[in-house]
Amino acid sequence: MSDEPQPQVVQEPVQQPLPLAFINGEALIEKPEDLYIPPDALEVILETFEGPLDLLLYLIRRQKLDIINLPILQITRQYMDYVDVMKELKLELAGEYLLMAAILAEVKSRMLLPKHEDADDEEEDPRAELIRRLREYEVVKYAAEEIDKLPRQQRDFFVVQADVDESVEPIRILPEVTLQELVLSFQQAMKKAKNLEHHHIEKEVLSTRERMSHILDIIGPTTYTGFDKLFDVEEGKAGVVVTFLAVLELVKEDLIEIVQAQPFANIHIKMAS
Amino acid sequence: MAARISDEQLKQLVEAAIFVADKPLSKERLFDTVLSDLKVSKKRLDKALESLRLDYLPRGVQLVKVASGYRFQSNDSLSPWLGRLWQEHAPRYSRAMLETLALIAYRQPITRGEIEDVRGVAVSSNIVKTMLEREWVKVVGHKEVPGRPALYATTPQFLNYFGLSSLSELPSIESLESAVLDDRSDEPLSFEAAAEKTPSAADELPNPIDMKENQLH
Amino acid sequence: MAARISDEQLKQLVEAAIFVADKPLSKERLFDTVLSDLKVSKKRLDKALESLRLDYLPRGVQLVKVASGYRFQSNDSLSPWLGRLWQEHAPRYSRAMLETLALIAYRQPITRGEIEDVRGVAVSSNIVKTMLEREWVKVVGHKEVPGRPALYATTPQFLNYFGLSSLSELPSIESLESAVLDDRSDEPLSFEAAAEKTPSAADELPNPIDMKENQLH
Repeated sequence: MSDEPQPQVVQEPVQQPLPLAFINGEALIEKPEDLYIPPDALEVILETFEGPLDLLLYLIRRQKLDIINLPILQITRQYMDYVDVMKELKLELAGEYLLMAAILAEVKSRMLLPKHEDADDEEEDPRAELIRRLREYEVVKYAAEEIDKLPRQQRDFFVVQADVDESVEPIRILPEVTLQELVLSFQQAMKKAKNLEHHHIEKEVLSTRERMSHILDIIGPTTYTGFDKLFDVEEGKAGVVVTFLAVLELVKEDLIEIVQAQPFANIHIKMAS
Repeated sequence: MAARISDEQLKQLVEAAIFVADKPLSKERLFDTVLSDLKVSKKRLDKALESLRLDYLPRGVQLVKVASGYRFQSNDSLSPWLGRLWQEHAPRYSRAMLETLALIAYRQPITRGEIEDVRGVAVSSNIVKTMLEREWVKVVGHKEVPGRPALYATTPQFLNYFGLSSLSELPSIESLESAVLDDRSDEPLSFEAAAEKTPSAADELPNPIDMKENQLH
Repeated sequence: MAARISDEQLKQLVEAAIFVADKPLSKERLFDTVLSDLKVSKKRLDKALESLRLDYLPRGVQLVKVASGYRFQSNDSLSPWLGRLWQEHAPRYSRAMLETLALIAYRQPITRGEIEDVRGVAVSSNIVKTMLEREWVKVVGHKEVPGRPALYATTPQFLNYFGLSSLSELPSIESLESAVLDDRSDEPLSFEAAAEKTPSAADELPNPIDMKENQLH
């Protein structure tokens, strides 16, 4: 807090500043801090800082200073002034601000140390880490501003949705079944039946059973169907045999009735009633 | 206020407003909201709406007027495809379902009672309903026994699904037993294992034997 | 299966699908849903999408590609009026939130501690929670250091919200760095100036309502 103009002189050889920076530096030392703080907006402004790095950047940019040639002494003093004001205004002062104050004080004290002659390895500038952080943060801050400027949903554009016509119905995808699953399932059912042992499953010609279904399907429940309608000449003899066997099986199982009005008349069949 | 706006801009604004609104937009609401600071007569709005309606006639969505206002909705001709956006997978078929289906396929025409006799457990109505809905089985008649139970048989859709031209192409149980049981005699015929197979696995089944010998037991 | 469809029908179907879907539709999803039964090549779909994009250029809504697919959105220039359809204005985001978001976007995957290191202040849990709830960021893993802190990354929803199709559409970090070094060294970061910034691009339209964001209050 007790910077005299003198430390500035120590700083000069280190950074070989542009005259402008020096002029600025001098002006800053002479002028009171309220040059940078519009009194009415003070509280508002203080509350808007996003942390110590933000405040430091503000101080630097406000005075058109160069981060690379960070004038640590004047910046430290101004920073502490702000921190004092924040304390006075009883703003909730995050610990980070005090941490930064300590860092600044440390950098400052290292800057004030006399330089060693044997600085072959170019002793690292005590400000280097702080400068790196400030530049890094400034890029992030700028990136955030750029993101804020991007066109944004519900501010710069609105997402469009049309309604579906009422005839649109969700499609239900039915499960796949493989032939193998089907066969294995039949086998399993048969095994169970064997275990139950009370049900005798007889050998049956599958094609006959299929034909039985077919016949039941084509004959109406009430009307009579001509026997000849059941046969398809294109199937040949084998087809006739299968159909005939199916009809016999259906009769045997009492599923159909066969009616013949008189010998050699047309045979009709109907569902059993 | 009441700024001017060109006919083109008016159309764009009304179009976008109807599209972005979460419910149909009436003309009143258009005037109260997006058009409130603009010099637009009722007649001009009508013209813009009609022009929009015509613009969209050849498109995939249409401007329609419903009770509460204007909205865009999809062409009804596209509905069969659009439904796929909300497609849902029905759960896998249960073992009971598959055994029932298999019994209907191999033992048709068959009653529910007969299926229950073989399986030793009741067949739920749901199972039968699902099969009927999928049009894999149908009722082909009623057995003349007390209660006249329905007789179930498979359908041409069933054959199509499994790529069969007739039931005689169903693998015979005899050939299957020798092929499957011998090779995997100590591996249980778990349904889960079968279910994981790709549908093409059916191709690897032994060739169906000749129709005349194609017997079940 | 695989029915044919004319180019006109394809355009209509894709158009309607993108309009009625409740989120952006990727080409993959189009193929999996509305196009699943149709014979459509990737090239034809691309052509249809491009043709649609051009069709809508002069209209009030535009076909845009964002991170998770295609969607229609209103023209930026219409926002000042369209905003009146809703009671609330678009939310403003604090600098803390935007800076945190920027760090996650540019440095992902990143831990909260790393964000705090760069910003020099603690990141409030609320900010992280809000961004997770909005699905702008997600936890993609944990850093193998003591405490195994969560690693955050941005999501497609983040890009969708800002109308971007990929992270590469964000200003490049190099351009940001050089902008900060060159242009801004003599531009004081004055609060007054920032407060007066008008981010809205809708200058040519009369009377934009005040949806602008003052950045610093």
